[in-house]
Amino acid sequence: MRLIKMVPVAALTFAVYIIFSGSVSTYDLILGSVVAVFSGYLTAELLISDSGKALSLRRFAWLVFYGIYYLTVAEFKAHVDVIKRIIHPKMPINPGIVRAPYNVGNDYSVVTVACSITNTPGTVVVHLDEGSKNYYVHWIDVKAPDPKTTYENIVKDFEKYVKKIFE
Amino acid sequence: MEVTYLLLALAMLFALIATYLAIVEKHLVKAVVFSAIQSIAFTLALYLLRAPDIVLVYLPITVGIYPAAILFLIKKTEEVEQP
Amino acid sequence: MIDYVMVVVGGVLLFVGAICDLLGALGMNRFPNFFVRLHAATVGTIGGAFYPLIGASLIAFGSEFLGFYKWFVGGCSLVSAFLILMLAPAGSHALARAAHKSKASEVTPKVVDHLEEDGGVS
Amino acid sequence: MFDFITIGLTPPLMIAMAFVLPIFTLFIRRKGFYDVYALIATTLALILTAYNYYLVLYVVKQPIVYPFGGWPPPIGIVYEVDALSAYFGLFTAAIMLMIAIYSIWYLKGTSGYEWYYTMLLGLEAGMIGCAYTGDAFNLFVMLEVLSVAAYGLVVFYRMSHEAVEAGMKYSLIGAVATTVYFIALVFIYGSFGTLNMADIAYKSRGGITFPYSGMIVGNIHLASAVALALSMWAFTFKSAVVPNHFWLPDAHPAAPTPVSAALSGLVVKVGIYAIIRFLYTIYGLDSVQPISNVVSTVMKLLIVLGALSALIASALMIVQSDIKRLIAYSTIMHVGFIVISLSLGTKLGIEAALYHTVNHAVGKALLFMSAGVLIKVAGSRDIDEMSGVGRYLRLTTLTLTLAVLSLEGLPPLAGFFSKLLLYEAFIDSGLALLAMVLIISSAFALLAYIKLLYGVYFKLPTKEFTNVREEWTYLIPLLALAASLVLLGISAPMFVEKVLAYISDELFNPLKYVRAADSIIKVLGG
Amino acid sequence: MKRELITALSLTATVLVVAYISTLGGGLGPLFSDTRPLAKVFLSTTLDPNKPMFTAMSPEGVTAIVWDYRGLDTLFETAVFYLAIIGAVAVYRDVSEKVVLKGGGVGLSKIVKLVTKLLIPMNIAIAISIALHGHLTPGGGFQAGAAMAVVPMILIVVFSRYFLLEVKISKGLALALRSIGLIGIAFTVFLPIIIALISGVNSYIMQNQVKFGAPFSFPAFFGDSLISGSLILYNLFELLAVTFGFSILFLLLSIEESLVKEQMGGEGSEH
Amino acid sequence: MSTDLDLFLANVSLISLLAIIGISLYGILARPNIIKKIIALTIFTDAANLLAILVGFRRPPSAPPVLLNLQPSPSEIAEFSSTAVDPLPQALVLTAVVIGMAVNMLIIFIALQLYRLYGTLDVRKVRRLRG
Amino acid sequence: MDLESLVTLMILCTIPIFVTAYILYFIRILKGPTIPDRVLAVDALAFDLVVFLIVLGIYFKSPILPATAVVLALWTYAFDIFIAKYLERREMGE
Repeated sequence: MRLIKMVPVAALTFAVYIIFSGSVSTYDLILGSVVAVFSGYLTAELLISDSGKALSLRRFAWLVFYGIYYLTVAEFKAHVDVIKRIIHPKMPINPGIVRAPYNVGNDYSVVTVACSITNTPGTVVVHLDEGSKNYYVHWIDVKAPDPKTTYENIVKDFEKYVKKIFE
Repeated sequence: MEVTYLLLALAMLFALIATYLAIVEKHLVKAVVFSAIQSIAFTLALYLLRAPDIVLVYLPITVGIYPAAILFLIKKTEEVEQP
Repeated sequence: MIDYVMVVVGGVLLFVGAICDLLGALGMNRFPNFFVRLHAATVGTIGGAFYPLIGASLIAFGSEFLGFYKWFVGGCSLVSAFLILMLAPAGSHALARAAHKSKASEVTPKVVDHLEEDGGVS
Repeated sequence: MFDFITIGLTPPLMIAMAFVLPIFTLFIRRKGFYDVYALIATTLALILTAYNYYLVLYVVKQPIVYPFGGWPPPIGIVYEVDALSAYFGLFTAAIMLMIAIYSIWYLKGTSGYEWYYTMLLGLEAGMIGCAYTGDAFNLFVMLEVLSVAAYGLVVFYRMSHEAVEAGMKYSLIGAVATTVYFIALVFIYGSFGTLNMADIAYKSRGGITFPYSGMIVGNIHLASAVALALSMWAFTFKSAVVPNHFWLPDAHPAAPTPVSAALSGLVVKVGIYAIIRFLYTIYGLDSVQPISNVVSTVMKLLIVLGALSALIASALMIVQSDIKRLIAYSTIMHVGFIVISLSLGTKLGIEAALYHTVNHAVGKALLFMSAGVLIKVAGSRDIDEMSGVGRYLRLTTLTLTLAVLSLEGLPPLAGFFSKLLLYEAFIDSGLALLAMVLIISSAFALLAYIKLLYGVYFKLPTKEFTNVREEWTYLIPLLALAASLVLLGISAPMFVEKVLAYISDELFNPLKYVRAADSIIKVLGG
Repeated sequence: MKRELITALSLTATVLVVAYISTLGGGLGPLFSDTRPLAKVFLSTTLDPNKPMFTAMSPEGVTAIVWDYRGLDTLFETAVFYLAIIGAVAVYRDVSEKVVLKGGGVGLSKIVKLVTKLLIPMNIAIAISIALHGHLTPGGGFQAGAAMAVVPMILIVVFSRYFLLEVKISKGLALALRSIGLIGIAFTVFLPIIIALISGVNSYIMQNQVKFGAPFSFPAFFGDSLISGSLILYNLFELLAVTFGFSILFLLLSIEESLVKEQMGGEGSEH
Repeated sequence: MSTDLDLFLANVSLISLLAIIGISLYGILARPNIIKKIIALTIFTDAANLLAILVGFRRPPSAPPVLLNLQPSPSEIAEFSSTAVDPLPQALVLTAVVIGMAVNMLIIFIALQLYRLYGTLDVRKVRRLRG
Repeated sequence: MDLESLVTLMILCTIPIFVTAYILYFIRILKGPTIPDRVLAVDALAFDLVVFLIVLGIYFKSPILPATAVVLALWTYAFDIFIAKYLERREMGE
């Protein structure tokens, strides 16, 4: 079981090792795989709970797709919005901390959605309440504080993809 | 004009101001933050002086380990320097 | 040819990133309180660090004059780009939560503060 | 150079033995094991240093250079052991062995002995390394090794208020002092372009080029002045000469007694050693013109500081009621004598300083260790509360008295001869005032010592003392040290003539030191 | 705050003025156009396959100096760090870290926890890469150890020290692993003379490559990759030692004050 | 002109470095709080280290002391040694940084113990408490 | 224009922008007013410095200098976390 769990962690380690070294000589390949196995053995139990999901290629494809979408479209829109506010002489901000409900289940998806929200300028997750399934988001432009608006504006976009990746 | 010297002078001036504030600041956590700024400025200076090895060893120690240790210490002791 | 394309694209990304950086710094100075400044800081870290790092790695991959070590430079910038993408949100979230919990910063001006209403960070 | 491996082996072997020790703490809890381990290590160090001493003074008869990694001097680090280094290394190792034996008894019932021994080994490695090294930067590293071990040992009694406070003061200012020495090294490297002592010595005496390090690159006169000033400040801190003495009366008494003995007897002597190295070997009165002026100015200043520390410390000795504090002040006084004498710039002065160094080391270690026994029995360090405890411990009191008499200078003992030598050196240099300083501060010290002896032995006991059986574990080092005091006294004329004259000859002929380094370059440089 | 800022700015202005004056007066700035001869020796011998008797076989000048030319400094530098740790351990002697306080182990929020978990394997890869390329690119044992020390420190802060106890990293284990690293360094230091004793050839303490009159050498190549003899061994052992050195320090620092006071309280002061 | 400006900038950095050394020494000796003293001490050692690096620097275009080619020809080695900065101060500083760190960590532990015993980190109060 | 001078020119153009941004961040650090503000500014400054270090490495044509950037990113995060933990009003090790 641990062996299967090791694979994604070891792959991550190996990739980081090789990219960081910037070489593919035999020396690096051998030592890189040794390091990967070593760190995979140490940290697999910590990182991965379901060994079956971790090896699914479809999820990785969705991850790549989501990454591209997120890094181009979502980020671009958010940046333009916040930059407008910064350079606007009157600085039209309308900030507040709002509840934003979420519907994803496991740890990875919750955290990925939260990080995605924080990484887009304009919204920052201040707190995460797992009991009531709410993010508390500091939003630079509160359109309306009711759960429906916040969900539509902040969470929905990311949740759609994250569900496909992690659940 | 050489970019190295310009940036070096700038980094050292940043470090000077940060050092001064770190020494005179009464609130110790703020002093720690200022000393971290000084360390980052020194890091840039060391980088510009072409000493990557030193950067690699200096940065963890002064940005990470000193502030952490001093924060542990402040947490266990007192936060504000008495006048 | 491919080198030129990579370098030019990288240069554009780098330039955009630098501008984002400047605007983020400007926003840091203009915005009224800590929680709003968080957004300017996000512009500074994601727009101002992640994208230019990708740009820098493209420049490095295209720059033949760096020799064998161009892969090393590109790899470094890629790794740091993904580290920043991963670490920056966690860091600012932790700071925001701690600031709200310790009441170090006021949340004014504000429209609404649901977190305060629900009893704050436990 | 496989013949001279013992030169290079001594400090690294000590530190390696310290490295291994924590492994045992995982599965051995018995104190006996660690006692034996420390004994083996210190005995090994004594054997090695004694062999080195024999090698340098009697076999090769010139400084021996051991290149680490096979790199010739200015490139790599070398241990360059001349007679002075061998002398310092030998008595350090000998006294450390005594201290280790004494510690066995002293640490009974104390927790943390394994860490204590580790730091003690580190301390010894640091001191021997300081004496042996031929590289100015390596001296900095070794100073830090011994300083860190000393800080750790001073705060060994973690629940004692004064120990922790003294450790704080000592470590804070000690760190500044070593950093100041580092800045001095930056100046030296910036101008001389080298860190090897022989190389600097050669260039400061007008030598033009040394292999590998080439020509002088900077303004060596200005840099030497700055470097000398800074490094002298650092070393006077380490050896507690007056403006920088404030930490010693706190730190030395607060440490565990064997450590007090090591600190007072040996660690301050490392500062003395470094001053001698810098003022005689690296620079010197025979340097090129502006530097030699600086050196003679520094020497004059040191004479004044030494006189001040002798007078101030002896005056303060009288008012102390804490026995260990009294002894610590006496250390400052004796360091004052030594510093005056070594700054005279004469052969006789050097001989007197070296002789007094070893006498004081032995005497002070003996004094501290005997006092430690009495303190442990009396349960207090206050002389008033210790009254009469000496009556129960005759042998210990005997060694205590012997140490006091030697430090005060009674004829058959070693202290007499070294004071005589000091007196002669002072008169010889035409500074009769200094002789007055010697006499006055000795008189003050006598008062203090009489107070000590009176309180400990002649005064009637005010309370019952229990647990007063004398034990051989501490009597062995005490008696050995006392015997060596007598021995040193008896053999004084021969010792001065044979050994000390040789050392001072070598010190006044620094080109011998340079040539030894140069010859190893010829062997290794190809 | 305002007054301090004004003082700081005037300080800066003073520095600028003094610098301007000193520039007019001939200048004391560090504009060296050439390095010292000794530096040239280091730079030209650090990797020179044509002179096998006089080279460190490492393209990294600083690592070569640190572990080969001036290896003794570094050995004792490690000793300083070691003794500092022993001093800290001695202050904390007999203070058990295994006592769990009620209400402990909360840590920071879930987001930070998960990101930190993900950071661990990446960080291990980066740190070991710095160590294993210490002889080729900037870096080395200490640098890698300092980068690796992020892991235990951040785990203590983010998860709490009980988490480290859960994954079986205690003070004793860290001390043992650190000692193994140090013994490895010491072993590499003495290996040349041990081999020399056995085989009868001449060699020096801390020797790396062949020297005049000392034919012992660590292998400089592994296959066709440069491993620079003993440097890679030193770097690896130093990585182990430094990582766990920092772990010990922060494991000790993170013990709750109430626990420490309770366990130290019974001890009286001694003479 | 360009060298004059360079010289000015280099002087600015050198003099600010000296000012930092002065300020941090003031901090060590004059501030009453031990934590402040420790912070000042770290800055002091850092400044000393940077001074050493500055001594080993050379006018640009200069390179770090790392040879980029693993099979260098003699001409490459000659070029390398005529462009790279001085590696020796860097190695010394590497040692000094670690040593300073070790000492500072020990001092932090001692300060913690001091607080446990005295209940304060103000040196004036510590002195008064001891009497 | 050959590639090398193109790259140099592009980087030279961005350097003033970066430097201005640093000065602005530094002003925020000086102004404060609270600890989180300063730390946030330090954070942003350090993450931007990561870029700047790599870019300068390319500009100086020393391709091994950028190895330092990753470590800066790592430790800046660690610094954030320490301050955040400090502000959480619990002991650091809990």
